[in-house]
Formats: sequence, structure tokens, C-alpha cells
Amino acid sequence: MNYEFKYKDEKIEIGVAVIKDGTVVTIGDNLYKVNPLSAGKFLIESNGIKKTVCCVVKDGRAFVDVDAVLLELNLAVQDDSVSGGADAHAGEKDKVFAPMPGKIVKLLVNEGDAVEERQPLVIVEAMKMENQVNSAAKGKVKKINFKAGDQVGTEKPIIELELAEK
Amino acid sequence: MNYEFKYKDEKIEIGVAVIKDGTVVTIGDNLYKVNPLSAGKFLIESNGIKKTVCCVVKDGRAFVDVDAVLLELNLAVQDDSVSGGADAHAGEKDKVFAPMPGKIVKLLVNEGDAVEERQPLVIVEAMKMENQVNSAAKGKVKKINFKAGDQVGTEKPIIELELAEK
Amino acid sequence: MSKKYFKKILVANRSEIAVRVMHACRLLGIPTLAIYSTADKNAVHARMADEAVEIGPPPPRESYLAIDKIIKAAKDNGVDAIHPGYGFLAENPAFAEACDKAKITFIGPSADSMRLMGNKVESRIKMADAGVPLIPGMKRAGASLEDFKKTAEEAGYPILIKAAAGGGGKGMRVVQNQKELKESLEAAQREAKNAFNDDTVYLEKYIEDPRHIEFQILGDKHGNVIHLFERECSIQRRHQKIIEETPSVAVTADLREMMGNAAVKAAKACGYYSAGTVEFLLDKSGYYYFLEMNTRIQVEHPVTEMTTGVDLVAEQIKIAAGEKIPDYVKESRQRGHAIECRIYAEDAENNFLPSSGEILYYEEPTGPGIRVDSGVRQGTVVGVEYDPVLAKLIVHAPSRDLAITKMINALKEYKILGIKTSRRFMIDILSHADFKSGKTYTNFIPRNMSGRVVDTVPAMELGAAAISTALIKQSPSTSGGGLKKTTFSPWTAIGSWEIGMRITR
Amino acid sequence: MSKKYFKKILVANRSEIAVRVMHACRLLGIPTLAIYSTADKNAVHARMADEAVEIGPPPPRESYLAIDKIIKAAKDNGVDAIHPGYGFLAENPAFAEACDKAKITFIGPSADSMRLMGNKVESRIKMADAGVPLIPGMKRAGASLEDFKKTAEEAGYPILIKAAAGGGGKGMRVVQNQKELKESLEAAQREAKNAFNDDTVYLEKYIEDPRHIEFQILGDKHGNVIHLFERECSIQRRHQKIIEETPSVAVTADLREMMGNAAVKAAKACGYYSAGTVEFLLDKSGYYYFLEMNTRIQVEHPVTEMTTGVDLVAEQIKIAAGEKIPDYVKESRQRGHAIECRIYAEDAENNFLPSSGEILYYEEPTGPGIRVDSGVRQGTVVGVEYDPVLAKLIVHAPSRDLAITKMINALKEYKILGIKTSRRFMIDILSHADFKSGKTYTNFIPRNMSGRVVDTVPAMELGAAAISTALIKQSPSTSGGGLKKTTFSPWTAIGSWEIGMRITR
Repeated sequence: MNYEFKYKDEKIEIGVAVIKDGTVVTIGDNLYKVNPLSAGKFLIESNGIKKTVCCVVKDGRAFVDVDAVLLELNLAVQDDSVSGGADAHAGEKDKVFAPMPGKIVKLLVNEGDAVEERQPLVIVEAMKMENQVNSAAKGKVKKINFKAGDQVGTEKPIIELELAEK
Repeated sequence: MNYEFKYKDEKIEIGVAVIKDGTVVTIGDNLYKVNPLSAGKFLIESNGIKKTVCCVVKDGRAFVDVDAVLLELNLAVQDDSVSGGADAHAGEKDKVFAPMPGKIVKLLVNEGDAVEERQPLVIVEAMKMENQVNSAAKGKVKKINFKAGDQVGTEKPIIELELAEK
Repeated sequence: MSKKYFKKILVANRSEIAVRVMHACRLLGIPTLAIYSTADKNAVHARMADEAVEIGPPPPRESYLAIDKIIKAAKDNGVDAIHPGYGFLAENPAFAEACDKAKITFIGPSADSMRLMGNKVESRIKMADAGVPLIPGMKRAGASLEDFKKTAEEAGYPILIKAAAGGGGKGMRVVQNQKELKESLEAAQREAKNAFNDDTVYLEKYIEDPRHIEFQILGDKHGNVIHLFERECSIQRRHQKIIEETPSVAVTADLREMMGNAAVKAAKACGYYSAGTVEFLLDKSGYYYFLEMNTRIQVEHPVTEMTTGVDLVAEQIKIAAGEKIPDYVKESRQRGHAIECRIYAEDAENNFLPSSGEILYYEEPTGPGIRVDSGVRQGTVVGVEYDPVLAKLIVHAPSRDLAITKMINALKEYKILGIKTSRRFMIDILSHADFKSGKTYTNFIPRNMSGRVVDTVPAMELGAAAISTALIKQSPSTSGGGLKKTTFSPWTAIGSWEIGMRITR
Repeated sequence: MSKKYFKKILVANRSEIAVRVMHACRLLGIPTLAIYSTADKNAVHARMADEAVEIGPPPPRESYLAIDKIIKAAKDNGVDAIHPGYGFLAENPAFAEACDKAKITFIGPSADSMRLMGNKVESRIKMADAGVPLIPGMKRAGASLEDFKKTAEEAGYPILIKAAAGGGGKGMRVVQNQKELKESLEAAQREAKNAFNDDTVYLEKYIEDPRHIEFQILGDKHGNVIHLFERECSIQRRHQKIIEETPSVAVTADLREMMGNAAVKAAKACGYYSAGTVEFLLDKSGYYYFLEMNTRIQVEHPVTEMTTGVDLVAEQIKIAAGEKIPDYVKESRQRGHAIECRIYAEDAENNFLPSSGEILYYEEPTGPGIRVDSGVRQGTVVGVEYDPVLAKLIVHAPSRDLAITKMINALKEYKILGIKTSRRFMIDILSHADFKSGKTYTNFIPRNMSGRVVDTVPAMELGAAAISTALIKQSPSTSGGGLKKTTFSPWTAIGSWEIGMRITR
């Protein structure tokens, strides 16, 4: 999912991927791991630094507090089509992509295995979080392009499936 | 509206009438004026004493704190039919009752006046709160049984209406 | 148990100071009656009191300043004492007299003390008579160059020439020595003539880099007057104090004794009782000059309370009831260091414009040695009718360094969203090398903060990251693994994500 | 700015004491590392730290007591000091040694001091040698009636005969004078024989109505040891302290000096450094007897902090870093009165059974002189795995009377719903005439609270009134005037009326 926010005249373009316990957000070259704490409070980690961010949204205005720096953001655009990471490939059920760049911890299937929809296929670690990637459809494992320990991006599929007939 | 709560084996029967800013609750001979403050907090006045009552409801259990006395209540029965005060007469649209015992501050109509549904008819003061009583239906004022300054109960109608044909 | 000093106290104020006064009443077991304007029906102070009466519409003149209405509310409700807080009617002798007339105790000084200290000319004369040092200068406009020369020599250079009709720096000249005097005087007169069509100028000693040092006074109705040490309130913006602390780095033990004695002398000279404050300017050489006396409890009183352990408002009430100053108060000493930051509803990044609106999120900092005196909570709608002080954050620590650290952390932890507050501005002041090293003069803010820039990029990115997380987490179909996708309208979804405390009324 | 004492401190504890320690670290500018069990992932202490690592499953043995895991976490994360809090590993010499071995500073006393004071027999011998008074009696079981007679005379009547194998009052006899001795001794022996099949009994002085008085000790690594006055902790339930205060009404200035000196002597005798507590029993005649020394920061340390102005945890950290006790600590004096109430998750009206569940509503009291050391917040799920102290409420006021008033008000204002807490029980203690008059002996609760009844009728009625208001206000068709009527299912409607802070995760 991509969002575009506005602060005064500045635009902030954002990519969001959902992980266990939170999200990973990319803004330009910066990566943020966001962990919702309670309504209005978020724990954000970036480059080993942890910050508690407080924000509230009302009537389309988002109020933000980071270490007593206050500002108001507005959502400009929400764009599902232009996207990095796994979201970019959301239509392609026969290809299994990493949700974000990371390292393959474990492959849970072998080439030739039959898989069910929602069956766990691979575990990818990113930002010290393990994320399980499930199959989006029923089918058979045609090809596995990586092995455990490999670094993986979001452009090349980890696994290719042969989908079952509908 | 009437409710019945249970605390351990005790039953608490309650009558509730909605007034401006809150409710008036009757429990036996006791009258309570309840003013919601914020989610979970209520200001309750009775016999000139003011108390802040804190309560939360979750999964059908109501947790109550009054001056650090804690208890848990359960709703036993909700009964619309057996009721004191104005609620008892809810079906009788041609009779206008006081929502609770009080004093008539002002009559807003005269005998013979035509009235619309929801038109304000009389202002009754109870527990230092003024409450406006509206007509439940379209019609004509047939009889007014009290004048301003009179004490009024809930059994005898303040105003009797001749309802318009449907 | 403790003595019952009054039957019921009406608190003739609103917001944090009303709450503060009610805490003292509660401590002494005295029931309270709040008054509130229609704008303050749900205000914290109105809710906290044992009883509360609506006193009129929002404009102060019709509510918090309406003496007749307040006296009537007191009489109607069995009140036998009124605490005025600060501001509003706190220094109004007519109000104190109206209380007297209604046989209600005014918790404050006598109307006479107030009247005397309220008159700046008379009070200066009184102080001069009592031997309290004033800023040297002319009592009235100078006539001749010789006049100016003589007064300048008496006051000591540098001196300041000011236009009598003055304002805005026009006709104002700092003169460093006698050689410059004639020329500067003439220039000032010309400037004054041009600006105000009046070339009358006068002279007073110019105090370079002054500090604002004030002494807390406590007097009882038996003639005892003591001081409870100093507060430094040099950090001001447009003569508005924003950060106060005690002890002052500039006040040595000797100076403390001298200034404290002068403050007691000043208070005694006007027959003062109750809590009061004697304000001085302190120059770099350790000379101090009487500014004025405030005949009320001061906004910044908590820093004195945190270091001396005295509950000043409770003592005010006891004094009003005729009690003598107790020994433990007389014997109290300063301990550790306390700082107060005033939390104003203002936008420090936009010319300090007042900020109004609803407080959508509110969370106070907690921890040992942290005190918050607040008049707001989540859901409070901050208007523009009243003083913009929402709350005061006060910290206490063993040393000034540690108090600064504690305050910076507490300001970061203090979350107030929905309106602007100047918390970041205060963090920047407290983090400034000049503040840390104690170079706190009344011109600190224009000198050190005028070029201040806030880097909003991290907050922008972190905020956007947080909001987008909230947005995406709202969507029912985006939980779980990475390969899901949905479309939804975020501002609709987020509508239900408004914060906390929904009022059920 | 202030000195950097350590690079990073691991706080080897959870809940309120972990939070308290982190406040001190933050004050000193030292980053913190929290450890948490899987049950505490969202706990307040884990969130507050700069960093946090999961250490194992909920059982303490596998997490908060797992020395190896904790040392590993410290090494992996650049930690150079560990604060153990109280409980868990705080008085475990093996942990202190494991820290030493890993070249990590243990913030507490030496393993040797801990070991010595942890051995109740050895420590009594050491204390006797150092001249610290012990409860007089036999060192071992008595052999003959003459033995008993002699020891009883030395100790002074009344004396207490106890079964060596004893417990539960069996074989226990109070003897008022020598005439009763023979008969009581025989009776005790018979009873002991019947109960434990062992008729061995011994004797010690019987102390009627004792008070628990303890002294706060602070020692540095340079041989300086001071005391920071007493705390009275006589209000106990089954040997669990629940209300603590300072100063004690029973401790005169002379007694304070004597007992303080004895406490310092005790600490010096075991080469003590860091914060510690020497506990005594005090009898009605002013005699005091050493009980034991606690080699850790105590739960009730805040009352000392509130009256002396010393941050004990910060001083512990500085002492661990090799600092000497600073002058301001040495010179500190008691000021005013402080009381602490421990907020346990328990049902005082139902045999004090532990209460568990989710905290559905949480609001702390505020005001001058009120401090809350809390390890929970709204949404915290209180389990049964750990100590039931959720938080500590501490108040400070000029006098004991005022502190009691402030505490009662604060306990009422402290709102914790969803689980039971014993706040009302503590209000009833504080309101008792014997508490107010200072008759606080260790048997206060069995003596004064055993017949305690809570009148639940007002709470029942007020609660029912509040809930029914919430129910009726929920109904969309019941707003406005009085004559409306509707049917709806209240428990369904009320489902959406759960309180506040919905976690978005």
C-alpha cells in the first residue's frame, strides 16, 4: 500500500507493508518498523533508534507529536497501483514474493510439493522480525529460486507455483 | 425504563427517566440525579451529596467504584412494562405526565390550544434541573390540571389532550 | 484531626489555579464551591469542587470578574471564605472590601496593602522610605543637561535615556559614559520629538543583562513576616515568564540574606499578610533593585513548594483564618533544585499565536519529583477567552543539572495533541548552552532563540509512518501475511479511530 | 552536564520497581535495557526502556531468575551495570558474583555482605558481636527448668516459650512471671510433644505490641555509611507490609539517634555499601531489637525519598560507579510526613484472594505531594505469576494528620477497575482511631480489622444508577425529553461502551 501525505507544501511518499505486530514503512531511503502500542501511540524503530510517536486523527487532520515537535499532516493520495514490495505483485498468485527485502530463514516446501491456499511456504526475516509468507492459491511448487540464508529482494519471486485449475 | 440488577444475591430495582444532561434514577425511596462526565465516570447527586462514580462494563460484567468500594453488578431483567413515573404512562399519548415528581415552573400552552407532536407543553423542575415535557402527539389541549408553582407527582397527568384523528 | 479553618471556600477562579486551591482545601478538610462560566461547565475545576455554580457567560466581566455575582453565590451557598487564585480579582481591593462587607474572609492580603502596592508611584516612594533599593534615576523628566549629568553620575554609567511619552524603543539611548551624554541626550530628544511630538526624556540606570529575581513572602495577621527564598524568572517572552526556577545560580548565600531581608522589609512596610512576592532586578555586579510587589499567590509558587516543602496555598488559608506562621514553615530551608515550565496554548513556530481547539490526546508525565498542575484533560476545548496557561510542569531534583534533564524528559513525555503548545520551544531553551551554564538574563529569548529553527523532517516521517500504520491496520483485510491487498477510504476508516474517552452524554 | 556513570544499565526486574529504576537511569542520562518474559511483552517496564529483550517464558525461573540468560542479554547489548530492583535476584549473591565475573557492575552490595546478612544465624552472631541489641533469649533449646528460670530472669518477664519444631501457635506460651514458669513450661512441652512429637522448647523475651521500625542505610565503596532515618512499617497482614510511614510517632529524637547509630553499626559490621535497610522491633518501653538487614532497595523507599529529598536509586547507581556519598545526602534531614500504601491486586472482602484480570479503567490521583510508582496502566492484564503489588501510592504533607487526609482522598481518587484492589481496606485502616492516634503495632490488622464490614449498599445503588444511565443513554431513541420509550438489548448496546484506549494492534 502507498500513501502520500502533505505537511504544509511538502509531500511525503510512503510505502507500507504489514508484518507481524506492525508494519514496515519506507520513506525514500529510510526504513521504519512501526509497532502500535495503544490508540494514539506507536513505537517506531529506525537505524537502531526507538521513538514513541503520538498521533491522533480527527476530521481529516492528523496531529503528530515526536519529542514535543508538533505538526499536522494531511493525507493527499492513496495509491494502490504504484507500489514496491510484495504489494506490487499482488495479482500474480503464481509467484511468491518477499513482503520486503530480507533474508530467507527457512523454506517450508520443496519443489514438486502440492500446496493449499494459505499454506505457509517460506519464512523471511527483515528488521529482526520473522515473517511467514503463505500461498495465495492452491497449486504445486514449480520452482524455488532461493535457499535458506539467501538475501532476497522484492522483485524476483522466491517461489513459483503452478496453480490448480479453478 | 426499568432495570433490575443483581449484586451477589441482592436485587436492585431501578427506574430511569431521561432528563436534560443526564437521568433521574429511583431506587426504592431514593432519588439519584446522574450526570455522565466522561466514558466510565458519572457524577451522581442525592440528598445534596455529590459523588463521582466510576464504572466499566465488559462482557456483561459491570465493575463499579464508589470511594474505593468495589463491586460487580449484573443486569438481571430489563422491563419496560412495569414502571413508575412518566414511563408508566407511555402508551397514553393523550395524557401528559411529569417525568418525575417535581414543581411546575411554567405552562407553555393554554386550554384549547392546538399542539403539534413534539411541541413543548410544560417545564417541570426536579432536583434543581428544569425539564421540558413535549407533546407525544398532535391534538388540542383539553384540560390543564396544575398551575405554575404546583408540586406535581407522576400519577395525575399535568395536561390532558384531545388527540387529532390519525 | 486537623482544625476546621472554614466551613466552605469559594474558589473565585478557573483552570489550574482553581484546581490547585481546591487541593489545599481538600487537604485541610474544607469543602469547596467552584464558580464557572457557561464556557467552563465541563471544566476540570468545576468538576473537582464539592459544589459548583454557574456564574455567567464566558466574558470574564460577566463571570469571573463579576464581584456581585460571586458574593451572591458565596452567600447563597454558606461560604465563609473566598480564595481568588491569581489574575481575575486576586489583586482587586474592591473585591476584598466586598468580601469584608459580606462578612466573608478574603484569602489574601488587606485591601489597603493591595491598593498601596498596586500604585506603582506610591509603592516606590514607600519602598524608598523603607530603605529598599530602587533603580536609580530621575523621579521626573530632566530639565537641563546639568540635571542629567548629575543624576547620571549618581546612578552610575551606563545609563538609559527614555522618552516620557515613549514606547517601542523610540527615543531610547544607552549612554556608556559622560562624554557621550550630551550628544545622546540631544539625539534622544530629537527622536522623541519626531516619534511622539514631545521631546521630554528622562534617565535611569541602565542594567545590562539583568535577572528577574523574586522572593516569596509569607506574613500572618500577627505581624510575623518571613521570606521563603528566591525564584529566578528571567526566561521571559514579551515580559511573560515562561520558565522559573529556584534556587537562582546568581544568588549567593550572602545575597540571599540581603535580598530576603529587603523583601521582608518591603512587605512589612505595607503591613502585609498572606502570601506575596517581592520582585527585583539583579544586575551582574550583584546590585538589586525593587521592581514591584505582587499581592497574590504567584503562578510559579510550586518551585518554592517543591524546594521548601511548604504548601503555600494551605498556609494562605490558615493565615486567613487567623493562624500564626507555624514553626516548620519558619524553619524550612531550600533543598535541591526545582524548575517550572508554563504550558501555554500557543504556536512557538508561528509567532506564538494563541492556539485553540479540542485536546484530542492528553497524557501527563509521571515519575519521582514530577508535578503537574493542570486545568485541562482530554476533551477540554481550549478557547481564546481566557489566559493561555493550560498547565504547569514542575520538576524537582538534587541539582540544577539533574532538574534540567528531568524537565526535558518530562516535556517530551507530556503529550497534548489537538492544539499547539510550546513544549519544544522550552526544550530548546533548556538545552541551550547559556541556560545550562546559568547565563539566564531577561533578554535570553531575543538573544538566543530568535534564529531558532525546528527540524520537522523526523517528526514528519515518523508521524506519516505512524498514521499509515494506523490506516492500514484499520483495514479488516490487511492483517496477517504480506500478500494481501485491499482498497478502502482511509479517512472514513480512520474516523472510527479517534482517540479514547468518548463522552457518553 | 552531569557525569556519565555507566554506558547502559540492564534492569533485571519488572513492573513498578523496574519503572522506578529506569526513572533514576533517565535522570542520570544512562540508557536502559529492559528484560521481559513473554507474559510482559506489552508491560509498562518493557515499553519504557530504551531497549528491551525477551528473556523467556512467564515462570520466573525461566526469565527473571535466569541468571545465565540475563548475563547473556547484558553482554549482547553493551550493558556495563545491572540493577536488580527488589525481589527476584536482588539478594542473590550468586547473581552478584556472576555479574562480577562478566565484568558488569552489580548495583547493590557485595556478594559477601549479602551472604552474611542472608544467613539469619550468622548475622545475629555478627550483630551481637557488634553490640547491636537482639531479642534476649536462649541461643538454643533449654535443658532444665533452672536453665529457663535463669534465661527468663536475664531477658525479663513477660517471656515467650516456643516449640523448636513449632509453628501455628502450638507449644507457644506467654509467661508473665516466675510463678507461672514451671506450669507453663510443662504445658508447652506437652503441647509440643502432641503436635510435633518433639517436646523441645526454648524461650525468648515476649514483646507486647511491638512496632516494626527500620532504618534506611546508605554506604559507599569508600567506607562511608550513613542512615537516612526510620520508616515505620507496623501495618502488616500476614507479615506482608501494606502501609509504611515516616517519621514514626514512636521514635523520639534521642531514640532516632540511638537506633540510627545501631543501624550504621550493623551495616559497617558487614562492610556494607549501596542502599540497605536494618529492621528492628521496637517495644512500648523504647527498647529495640535487631530483626534482620535487607540488602536491597526496599519497596517502601519512596517515603524516605519524599521526606529527605534524596533519590535513593540514583544514589545507588552513583555509589556503584564508585562515587562517594555526596554532602547534600549526608546533610539531609526529615521534612514533613510521608505515607505509602501498597496497591495489591487482591480482594480484601474475600479473604484477600489474589485478583487477576484486565485493568479496564485506570486513573491515578494527582495533586501536590502525591506520587504514584506504578507498573500498570489501562489494558494491563494482571496475572498470578508475579508479585501482586501493582503500584505504590505515596503522599507527603507537612504533618501526619494532613498526610492521612491526603492519602485517604488519593485512595478514593485512584481508579482501578476490572480487578480488585484493597484501596478501601486501606482507607478503613487510615480512618481508624488507633491509626490516627499512632497506636500502630504489628498486630493492628488482626486487632482492629478482623470484624470489618463494608457497607456496599451505597455503591450498589450508585453503581446501578450509573450503569442504567449509560444503558439508557446508549439507546439512540432516548435522548431529549422525558416521554420517550424504546426497547433494546442493553448488554448488546453496552458492548460498544467499553472504555477507552482500544489497542489497534
